[in-house]
Amino acid sequence: MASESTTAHPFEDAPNHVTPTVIHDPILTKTDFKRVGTRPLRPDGLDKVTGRARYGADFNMPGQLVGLVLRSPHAHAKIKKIDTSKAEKLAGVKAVITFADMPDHTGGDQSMYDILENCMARGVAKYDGHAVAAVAAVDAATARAALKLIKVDYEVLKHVTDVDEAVKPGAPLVNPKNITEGVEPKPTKPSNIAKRTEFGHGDVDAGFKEADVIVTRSFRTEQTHQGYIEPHACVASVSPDGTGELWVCTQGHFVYRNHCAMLLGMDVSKLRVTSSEIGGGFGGKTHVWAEPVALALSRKANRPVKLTMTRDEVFRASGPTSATSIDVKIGAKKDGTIVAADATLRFTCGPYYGMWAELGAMTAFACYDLKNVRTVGYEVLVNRPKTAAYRAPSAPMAAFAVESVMDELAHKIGMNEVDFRIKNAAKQGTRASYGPVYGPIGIGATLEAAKKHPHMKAPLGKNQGRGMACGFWFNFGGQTCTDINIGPDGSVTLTVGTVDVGGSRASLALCVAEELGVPYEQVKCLVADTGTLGHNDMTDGSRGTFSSSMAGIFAARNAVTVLRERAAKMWEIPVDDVKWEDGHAKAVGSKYGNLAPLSIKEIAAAAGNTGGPIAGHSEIVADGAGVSFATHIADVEVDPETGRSKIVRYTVIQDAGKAVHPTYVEGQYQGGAAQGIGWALNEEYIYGKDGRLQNPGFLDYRIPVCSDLPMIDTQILEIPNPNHPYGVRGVGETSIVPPLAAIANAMSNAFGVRMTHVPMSPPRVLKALEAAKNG
Amino acid sequence: MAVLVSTTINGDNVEFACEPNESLLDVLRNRLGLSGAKEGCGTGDCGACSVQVDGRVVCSCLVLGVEAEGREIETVEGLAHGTELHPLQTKFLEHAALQCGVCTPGFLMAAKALLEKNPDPTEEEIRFGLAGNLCRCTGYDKIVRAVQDAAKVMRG
Amino acid sequence: MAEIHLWGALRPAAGGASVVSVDAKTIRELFRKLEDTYPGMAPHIARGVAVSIDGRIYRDDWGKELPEGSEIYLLPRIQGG
Amino acid sequence: MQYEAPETTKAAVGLLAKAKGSAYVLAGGSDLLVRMKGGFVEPDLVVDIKRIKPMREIKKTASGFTIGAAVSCAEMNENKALIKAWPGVVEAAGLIGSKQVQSRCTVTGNLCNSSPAADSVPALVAAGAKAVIQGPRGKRKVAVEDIPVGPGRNSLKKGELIEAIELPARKGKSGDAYLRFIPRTEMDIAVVSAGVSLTLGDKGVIKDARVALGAVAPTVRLVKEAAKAIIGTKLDEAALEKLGKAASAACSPIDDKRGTIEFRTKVAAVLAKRAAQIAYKRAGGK
Repeated sequence: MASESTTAHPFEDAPNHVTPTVIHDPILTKTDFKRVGTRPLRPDGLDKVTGRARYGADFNMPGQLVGLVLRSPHAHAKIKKIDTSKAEKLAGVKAVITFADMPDHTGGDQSMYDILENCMARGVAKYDGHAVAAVAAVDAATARAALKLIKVDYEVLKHVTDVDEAVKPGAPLVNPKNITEGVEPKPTKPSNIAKRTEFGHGDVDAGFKEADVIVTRSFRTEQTHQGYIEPHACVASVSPDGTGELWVCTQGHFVYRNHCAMLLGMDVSKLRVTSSEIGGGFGGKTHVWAEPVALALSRKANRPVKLTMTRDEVFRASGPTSATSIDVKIGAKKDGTIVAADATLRFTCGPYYGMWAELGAMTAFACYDLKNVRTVGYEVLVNRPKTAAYRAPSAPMAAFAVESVMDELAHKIGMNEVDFRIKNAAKQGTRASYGPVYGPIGIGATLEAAKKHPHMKAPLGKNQGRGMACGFWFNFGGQTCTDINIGPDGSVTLTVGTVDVGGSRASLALCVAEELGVPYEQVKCLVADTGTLGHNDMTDGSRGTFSSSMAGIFAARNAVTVLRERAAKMWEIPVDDVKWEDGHAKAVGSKYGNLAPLSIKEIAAAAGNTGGPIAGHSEIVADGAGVSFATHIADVEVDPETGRSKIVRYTVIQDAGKAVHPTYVEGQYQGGAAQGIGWALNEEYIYGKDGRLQNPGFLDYRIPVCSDLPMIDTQILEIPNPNHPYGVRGVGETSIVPPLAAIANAMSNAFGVRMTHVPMSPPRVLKALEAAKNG
Repeated sequence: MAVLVSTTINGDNVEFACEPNESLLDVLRNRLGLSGAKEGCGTGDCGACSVQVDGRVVCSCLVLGVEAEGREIETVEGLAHGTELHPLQTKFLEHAALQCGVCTPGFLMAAKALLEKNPDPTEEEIRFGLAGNLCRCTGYDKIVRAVQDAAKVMRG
Repeated sequence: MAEIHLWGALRPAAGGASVVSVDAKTIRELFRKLEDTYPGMAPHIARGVAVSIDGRIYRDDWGKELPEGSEIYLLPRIQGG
Repeated sequence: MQYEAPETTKAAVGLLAKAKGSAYVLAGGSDLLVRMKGGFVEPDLVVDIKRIKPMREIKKTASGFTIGAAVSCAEMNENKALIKAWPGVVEAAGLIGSKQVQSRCTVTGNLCNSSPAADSVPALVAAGAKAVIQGPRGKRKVAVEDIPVGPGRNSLKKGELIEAIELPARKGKSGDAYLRFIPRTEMDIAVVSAGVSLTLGDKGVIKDARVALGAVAPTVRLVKEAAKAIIGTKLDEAALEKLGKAASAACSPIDDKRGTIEFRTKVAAVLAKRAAQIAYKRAGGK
C-alpha cells in the first residue's frame, strides 16, 4: 500500500556537505571538433539582409480581413454590458466577437482558463489594455470605425498596481477568490498573494549567530518589457469544416497550436501552425494573446484574418516581467565565509497566478556554496498585464539584490569583492540553494577569469566606477523532435521544430555536419510547421541549440546506421564490417583491401536499390541541461550634477559548455548584457494613479540606443556539460542576470552610494548623490 | 478618396492609388508587396521602416504615401545589384550583425545614408548616426563593427 | 525506499515535512504515490514538477528510474525566456 | 481626409482659410503623423507646404537669416554660414529625433507644435528669432516666444501659417548654445533644456544675453533674471552661481513620467550654466 511506503520526516533537511557528484550515464562523447566551433555564415542570413525574410506581419492570405482588438481603458472594471450591434451593422464588418464567442473549453485546467480570460476579458477587465472585444473588417479604416461603435458599459472598481501596496491588508482585491497557496493552515480570507514558496537548507537563524558581519537591505525593481522590435502578428484561417491554419511569430508554434486548439475547442491535428521568422521574443512570445482572438474572428467570419498588435498594445497588453520588492540578509565571518543567507521576494504576476517569485527564490543564491540558506517567495496579484517570461525570468531582480549585498558585505569585512565571491562560489558537489547538487559548473572559472581580465586593472577616468557581479540561470531541455533526410544527391536536410531566434539554424547544421562528417554547406536546416514534425517545446529556457542539437546528433547517428546498412548492401558485405568515418562508409578489415570508401552522395544515389529513402529521426526529452554562470564587469561614468550614467566599458565572461558557433554565442552574451544595462538604467513601466500605463511606446520606455553603449567584450569559457553529446549548455539567458548589480556596484564604488531601486534613472541617482553629499 | 500617385521606387517607375492618410510604409507593404521595411512602432521611434526619399533616410511610417509623388524612393529591396550584394549587406552577414534580423533592413538603409555622407566615420559617429534604429538582440557591438568594415571596403 | 526532498510550496501538503520517504522505482511511480498519499500535491504535479536525481534535472521523463540511494529533489518545472 | 500640396504660400493660406473642419499644415510630419497614428487627431484637410519653393530655402540677408518653414533640420545642419552664425540654434535643431526624423522635421513645425520640451525653441527664443506669419489678412511678424501659448496650443489664427523663421545677423563677439537633459544619449524628449545667446563687449565682458529654458513650464520660458545675472560679468563663478539660481527660480515644472519637479529645477541650473559657458567660449571669451 502506498500509504505504508511513504514516511514523513518533519523539519529535517538534507545536509549541505555531499558526497562527490554521481553523473549517471554521461553522454558527452566528443571534445575534438572539426566543424563545431567554426563561424560559417548563417543559412537564413541572405534573406534577412535583402528584406526577403518573412516575419509575422509579412504574410497574407487571399481574402484576408483586418482584425483589431478593443481594450479596456480601466485598470480594473466590471464589464456590465457590451453592445456590439452598431459595429456589426457597419458595412465591411465581417465579425465582431466578445468572450461569448470564445466559450470555455479548458475543462477545469486553471492555467489554461487564465490564458483564455487574459485573451478576452470575461466579465471583469483586470488591467489597462485587457482585451474586451474584437472586430474583423475588410480594411483597417473600417475595423477602426467599428471599434468606436462598440459600447462597453463599465463599472470601475478599485485597483492596485504597486507590489508593496498589493500585499497590504485592505488592498483592493485583484481576484476576490484568491486564497494563498503554500500556507498551512490554509487562509480563510482572500488576498493578493497567490502563493508562498520556500527553498533552502540548514538553519539560517543559527547561521546568523555565527556571523561577524551582517548586511541587510531592501530593494525594488520596476517592471520591464522584453522590447522585441517586431510586434505580435498573425494570420489565422478557420474553415467551417473545423480545420485551421495559423501563421504567427512565436517562440513555439507547437505550444501555440496546442493552446489555441484547446481554447478554440479544435482538434490539435486540425490546426496547422507555421512559425514566421521571429523579430525578437526573449520570452515574450511564449504565450498566446492575439492568436486565439484571430482564430475566433476567422471562424466567425469564415475568412482569413490578419491581426497585428500596435506598439502601444504590445506594451499594454502582452507579457512584461515582474515588478519586485526584495529583502536580503547575508552574514559572514571575518575570514569571508558566508554563514547564512536569507531573502524574501515579492514579485508581481499581473492578475493571474504565476511562478515568478518562485524562480527568483530559486536563483537568488544559486552562485554560492551556502551552509544555511533560505529564500521565501510571494506571488503577488496586481492590475497589470499577466507577467510573462523575460530572458532568465526573475533571476536579474534576485541577483540585483543579492549581488549588491555581496559587494557591501565584502567591503565591510575588508575583502576584495571578487575574492569574496571566489571563496564562497559553488562548485561541483555543492548543494544548490534550490535543492539539487551541482555537477561540473563554471561559476568559479568565470570569477577567476574576471580576476585575471585586463579590464579589472584598466585605469578609471574622472567620475567613473567599476563594478562586477555574477549571474546564474538553470537552462532546460524538454521535448524535441528532429528529422534528417538525405537527398538523392547526398545533401542533407535537417528539419527541426525549435524556432530560430538568433542563428540556431547555423549551429544545428554545424552539429549535424560534425556528426555526419560532411561539410557545413551540405546540411540545410529548416524549421518545420506543426504538421511536419512531432511536438517540440518552445525555444525558451536557452534550450533551442541545446535540445535540437542533441536530437539532431541522435538523428544523425540513426541516419549513419542506415547509411552503413546501405553501404553494406552495395558492397555485399555484413554491416558490422562497415564503419562510418569522415563522411564516408569504410569497409573494416584487410579482406576488403581495395574497396574505396563510399561517400554519402554515392550511397544516396543507390538508395532506390538498397531500400528506399535514407533518413534518421529522433524524438527525445532533452533532459540534463547544464546550468550556466556568468561574471560581468562594468565601468560606469556618472555626471554628478545630473545623475546621468553612461556605461564606458563592459565585459561578459560566461560558460558555454561548448560554443557551437562562437560568433552567435558572443551575440547572446552581448545582447543579454545590453538588455540588462537598459533595465539597470532607464527601462520601467510607469503607471499613473488611475492605473493606466503612461509610457506605452519606445519614446518613453527607453531601451538602449546605439550611442548609449560601448563595445561589449566577451570571453567564452567552455566547461563541458556531461549530459550533452558535445558538452553544450544553453547560452541565451544568463547574460541578462548580472548587469543590474554590476552597474549598481560600480556606482557604489565610484560615489559611495548604494542604489537600491532599479532603474537607476537620473532622478534617482541624483537624489542618492545629494543625500550622500548632505550626509 | 484614394489618390493616384506616380513615383520612382528602386529605379522603377511605379504608380499606385492610396488613401491620403495612409503612410508610405503601409503603401510599400500592403499595396506594393515591398515588405522589407517593418513596422516596429509606427511613431518614428525604432527606425525599422527606414527608407530613402530623394537621397535622405526617413521613417516611412512618418511619411504619407501621397507625399511620394515625383520623389525617388529607395528601399532595402533595392540595395543589392542583381546578385551582387551591397558591401553593407555582405558585412552584416560576415559579422553576424543580426540575430532576429527584423531591424536589419532599417539599419542597412540608415547605415547607407550615413556612409554616403561620411565615408570614414568614427565609432562615435556611427553610434550616433544609427541611434534612430533600435536593435534589441545584438547590443549593437557587431552592427557597429560591420558598418566600420563596410566603410573600409567602400572606401576601397 | 527513496527519500524525496520537497521544496517549500509542497511542504504544507506533507504536513510541513521537507523530506518524505516513498517506495518508488520510477518518476511515474513516485508521482502516483505522492498524489495518493498527499492529495494536496496533486495540483502542483499537474502544473509540472521537475525531478532532480543526483543533480541531473528531469522535466518530463516519467520512465526515468530512481537509482537506489540516489538523492531526489522535487522542483517546480521552471519557465524560461 | 483631403491632402493638398500647393506651390505658393497664397494658395496654402487660401486652403487653410476656407477649410471646414480640422485643418493641419504638414511640413516634416514627425508630430502630425504620430498624432494621426494614435488617433488623437483626424484631420479633414492636410496642407503639405514642401512644394512651396521659398519655404524650402535658407536665405542669408543683411539683416540675418530667413529659414523657410519647410527647411528640414538636416538641411540647416548642412548650411555652413548658418552654423557659423548660430551654432546653438543649429545644434538644437539637430537634436530633434533621429537622423530619419532630421531628414523631415522643421524648426517651424517644432515651434507650432508648441511642446514645452521642443528642442529648437529655447535656442530660437535665446537667439531672439522672429516668426514670419502669413494669413488671410496678410503678413505679420512676432517673436517666437509668443507663438506657443500652452502645451500643444499656439497663437496662430485660422488661415494663418508660419512662412519662415528669421534670425538676426550676428555682430561682434557673439555666441549661442543649447543643452538639454535626456536619460539616454539620443531619441528622448528633453526633460529640461536651456538655450543661451550672448554678445561680448570690451575685455570679454558680457554686454547682452538672453537665456531660455525648456520643459520647466507650460511654454518655453525666456528668463530675464538669468540674463541679468551674467550681463556685465566675465562669467566668473559668482555670475554662474547667480545664473543657476535665477534659472531654478524661473522653473514651475510638473512631475511626470519624464522627470520630477525637484530634478528639473536642479538640472535647469546646471544646464543654464553649462550652456552659458559654451556660448561664452564661442563668443571668444576666455
